[in-house]
Amino acid sequence: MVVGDISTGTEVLIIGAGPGGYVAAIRAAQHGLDTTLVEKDAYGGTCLNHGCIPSKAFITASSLAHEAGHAEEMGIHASPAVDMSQLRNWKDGVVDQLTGGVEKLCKANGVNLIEGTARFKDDGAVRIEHGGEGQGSETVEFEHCIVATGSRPIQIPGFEFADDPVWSSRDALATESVPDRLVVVGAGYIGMELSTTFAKLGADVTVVEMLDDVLPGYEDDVARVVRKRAESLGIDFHFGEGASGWSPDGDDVVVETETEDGETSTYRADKVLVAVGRSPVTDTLDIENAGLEATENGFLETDDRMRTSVEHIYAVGDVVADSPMLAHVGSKEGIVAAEHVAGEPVAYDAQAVPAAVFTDPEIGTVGMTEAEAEEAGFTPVVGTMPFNASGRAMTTGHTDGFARIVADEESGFVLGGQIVGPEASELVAELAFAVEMGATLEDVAGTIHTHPTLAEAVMEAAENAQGQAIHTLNR
Amino acid sequence: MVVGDISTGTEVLIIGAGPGGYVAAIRAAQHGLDTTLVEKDAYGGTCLNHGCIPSKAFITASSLAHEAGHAEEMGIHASPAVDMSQLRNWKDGVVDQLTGGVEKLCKANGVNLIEGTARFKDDGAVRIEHGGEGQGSETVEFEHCIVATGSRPIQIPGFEFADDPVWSSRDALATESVPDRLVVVGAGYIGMELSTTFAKLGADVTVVEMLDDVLPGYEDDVARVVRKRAESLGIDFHFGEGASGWSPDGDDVVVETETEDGETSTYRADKVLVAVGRSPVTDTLDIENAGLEATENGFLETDDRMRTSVEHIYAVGDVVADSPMLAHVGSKEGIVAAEHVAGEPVAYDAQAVPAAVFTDPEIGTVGMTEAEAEEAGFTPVVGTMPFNASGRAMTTGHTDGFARIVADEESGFVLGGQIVGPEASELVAELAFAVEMGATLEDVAGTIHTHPTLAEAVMEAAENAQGQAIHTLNR
Amino acid sequence: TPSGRVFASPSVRRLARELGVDIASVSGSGPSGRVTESDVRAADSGGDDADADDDGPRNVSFSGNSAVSKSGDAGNGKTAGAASAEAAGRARTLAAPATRRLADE
Ligand SMILES: Cc1cc2nc3c(=O)[nH]c(=O)nc-3n(C[C@H](O)[C@H](O)[C@H](O)COP(=O)(O)OP(=O)(O)OC[C@H]3O[C@@H](n4cnc5c(N)ncnc54)[C@H](O)[C@@H]3O)c2cc1C
Ligand SMILES: Cc1cc2nc3c(=O)[nH]c(=O)nc-3n(C[C@H](O)[C@H](O)[C@H](O)COP(=O)(O)OP(=O)(O)OC[C@H]3O[C@@H](n4cnc5c(N)ncnc54)[C@H](O)[C@@H]3O)c2cc1C
Repeated sequence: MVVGDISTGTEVLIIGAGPGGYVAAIRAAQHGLDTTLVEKDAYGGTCLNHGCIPSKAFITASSLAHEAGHAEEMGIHASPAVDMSQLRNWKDGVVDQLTGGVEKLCKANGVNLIEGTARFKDDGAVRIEHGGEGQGSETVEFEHCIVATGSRPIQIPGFEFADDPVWSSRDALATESVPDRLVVVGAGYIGMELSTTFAKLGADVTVVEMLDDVLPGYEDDVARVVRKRAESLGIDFHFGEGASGWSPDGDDVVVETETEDGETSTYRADKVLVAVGRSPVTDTLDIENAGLEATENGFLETDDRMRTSVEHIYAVGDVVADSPMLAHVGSKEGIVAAEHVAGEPVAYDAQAVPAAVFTDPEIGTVGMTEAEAEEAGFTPVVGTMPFNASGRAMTTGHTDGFARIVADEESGFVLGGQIVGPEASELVAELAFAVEMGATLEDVAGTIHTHPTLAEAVMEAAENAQGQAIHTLNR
Repeated sequence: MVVGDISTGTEVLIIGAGPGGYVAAIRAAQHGLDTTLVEKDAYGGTCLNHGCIPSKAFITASSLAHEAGHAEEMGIHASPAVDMSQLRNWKDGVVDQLTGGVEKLCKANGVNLIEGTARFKDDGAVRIEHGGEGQGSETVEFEHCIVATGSRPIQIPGFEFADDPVWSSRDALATESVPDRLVVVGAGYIGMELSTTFAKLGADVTVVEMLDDVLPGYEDDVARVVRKRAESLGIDFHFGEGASGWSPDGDDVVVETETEDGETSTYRADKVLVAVGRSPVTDTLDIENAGLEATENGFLETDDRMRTSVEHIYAVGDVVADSPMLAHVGSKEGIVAAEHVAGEPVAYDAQAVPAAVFTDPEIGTVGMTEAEAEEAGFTPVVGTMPFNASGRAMTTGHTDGFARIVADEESGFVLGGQIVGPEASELVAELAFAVEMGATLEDVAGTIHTHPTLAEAVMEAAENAQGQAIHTLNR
Repeated sequence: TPSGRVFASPSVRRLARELGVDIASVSGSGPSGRVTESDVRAADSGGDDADADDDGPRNVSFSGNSAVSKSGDAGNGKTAGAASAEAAGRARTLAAPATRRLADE
């Protein structure tokens, strides 16, 4: 036995303190369960330290500087300069405050915190190695365990994040200077958010994407609004090309790409950011010791109580199979798992899983698209309100995009919606609530919306679906 | 008979093309009614021409310039200069596009438009004088009439808007230059929105208010957030003082105020803006010819179908007694009136009337406060989420304020909410929908909210009311 | 409805789990058949309990058709503070716009 190895027990052990794990821990403790949370790195996980939060901080600052520098039409003359190292300090301050807050909240709710890396010994205990040499380890026995170990960025052959000019999203969010030229591999939401940010900060950005448009998975007309704006920010897109490798040339990086037909191109830059997706962290946990088996891609399958095939071991967050890799999904799953352990009548039965992309403009979507509604057997009726007909949008100077609502024609039930435009990430909240409530078009259209707000567009979209919009022509 | 006086008939005549009248006209026409809309001045009424829209355009630009100039913490260095005459041009362009849009939408829906001033001849006809000398007049007979003549700013004794240095909100929104020193009489929402705007544009602003805080009618803790921020923008408040008169002194205006006890003070400025409220326009319509009578303050009383005491004559918008003077309320009333004429089963039965104040930060409220809920016989339970605990708020640099939800303890039904903070005007939409739907705390708390968004604060407030917030301590 | 989707609010769905009512088999009295709290309570007192927490794991798909309801079963029940039916009868109309319009018609 290693020196310092002690053995303790806990009702619920949670592995990983990201938005899946720490939320599960707090809720479990709120239900009076003896709860232990183990984290090897930093409270808040990817989301607070290297994901949602730092990226949004960069986006705010770069957008403010860019907007102020491009508002001559409104009579504003400014030539903002951005001090990247100060921006990074500010961002780090925000992150520190939030991660410190998570730690405090866990303690205040009575969660036992352990710093270290957990591995399963069997289906009733983990061995936790404390960080650093000679820090020892301990064994914790559990009645229930919640696996919330999250995900890491995928590396593609030829691009090692260990190499200095090759950036993961985490490296990009830790930079102290804006590269003059940046090649971004991958036009998914992380690639697009960061491309937009660096373009606004003054970088020459080139995006290489294997598929044929930005934001695969989003409808064409939604993606188009974001691509057009990105192009007007000077971002150069190359679709249908996969990155095959890179080589240094003096201080430059030369990125090589290849089309399906084998045609190659090269792009010269200072840094290359690889953002092609994330894979779950289940390979460093010795899950087989607990009788667990991951899917081919490393995910854990669960039922709608977030239980894995081993009943008293739950999984939440990015490690869960067939569940969107989003912070708020992880948190919801964490709540379900914790409350189920506590004996509450819960299930992950969300009808509405909203998602946002913080590009310019933003995207907010929830529930079904028109095509998905049709596929599910509904006869969809759709209503749209373009933001260029919105008084509020006009007064903000941001009129690109639209709000769309998808409903079932016969019953009027709201099935989903897609918003691309200013504050889309916030506006989708009402639509998500409508879908979750089983609300109808009439419920949305019949609710008074404050004037002048962007949220009126949601109401107008519902009226448009009913054939009685005021501020757009009905079809 | 005046030359050119012709007599025509219409099923519905609507007087006034503000957000009450033009919405009523479009909806009436959509229901196949022969609809005529008469407007003496400009399509869109106060709201589009001298109210909601131009004020929000000024607010956007002044906030952008101010924010960019005060973001050193984020690493942004800028010293924005605002060209006020270009800002005015931009604002005028927005207004023109919207008012032009209203005209087009009316025509596209088949509304007959008449330019002129209407007065009742009797309860079945109006006489319309066309603008300008010798333009003639006409008589229009109606089966139903909807009065939507709106409101005008209240003048106080000693302050004539006709005098150059005395501004109404309309004059303030038409200015081509920022006064060095501005005295604002009245700290209601219009006074506060404009004070904030001019302070951000560089004016030295002094606010004189008879009552003892800003935003009378709002709860203390809500108003306090806005006052504190206004003070930090350099706005100087004098409460408990009424403006009693002004006198010129060279190019200066010297404004005199008086307390209840008769103490007087004087404030020197370049302009004085009087924003002490608005009164309904019913005194220029010859309403008595139609058998109508206004209340003491000039309002028209209606039932919940918006019918006045003369059954086939409706009133909507700012002229309606006991109804908030807000654009979206007018529009809803317009829809109710129009649909009722068309024989639809409608009523003005809104449970949720949201209202926003576009100060810094914004306010968005809906439904009952805690005190109002108690008064109405509920046992209120309240949940709060301060924005300084919101990850999204932190990444925007705006963490003042909070989101609060008020519910009935026993049933959990959401009764109202108060939000003061970034984007409060948009965030209140979800709360309004919750109140209108008869949703419970559990419905709000149980709906997944996108991370990281400000809208999560609404969910957290609901969780806090249930005693299980994640990101704040529960009381 | 198509895909067996149930239209009911989160609190109503939770109540169904708590009472062990199979919400998919409840016919809704709300607008367009939305299942309400009283529908679930009626189904519960009607005795058609579908007390069906098969404790075994079940694989569910969250993607694409994420809006499709997963079968509502009972959980290992414990009473939670549920919305009270009486309160709905207060002076305020705690009913959605579509419900009220239905009533007016
Ligand atoms: C650049 C970027 C931007 C993003 N933006 C958004 C966004 O705007 N909105 C959104 O919803 N999502 C966003 N995401 C995704 C979001 O970050 C993830 O979905 C979320 O963090 C997943 O939460 P989780 O709790 O499952 O895992 P994680 O946040 O990854 O946390 C897992 C934690 O487990 C710890 N851990 C792992 N193994 C062990 C072990 N063996 N022992 C102890 N601890 C261990 C890790 O150190 C980590 O702290 C973004 C991601 C990135 C990279
Ligand atoms: C500075 C300011 C900011 C505001 N901001 C907001 C805000 O952010 N949100 C909000 O909800 N509200 C706001 N308001 C209030 C809002 O403007 C009014 O509530 C709204 O305009 C009322 O609409 P209405 O249709 O009743 O009347 P109005 O908009 O006043 O329109 C009445 C119309 O009738 C016409 N008319 C009058 N008499 C006759 C006649 N005899 N014949 C023919 N035509 C006639 C007038 O010319 C006018 O066009 C603001 C107001 C001001 C002044």
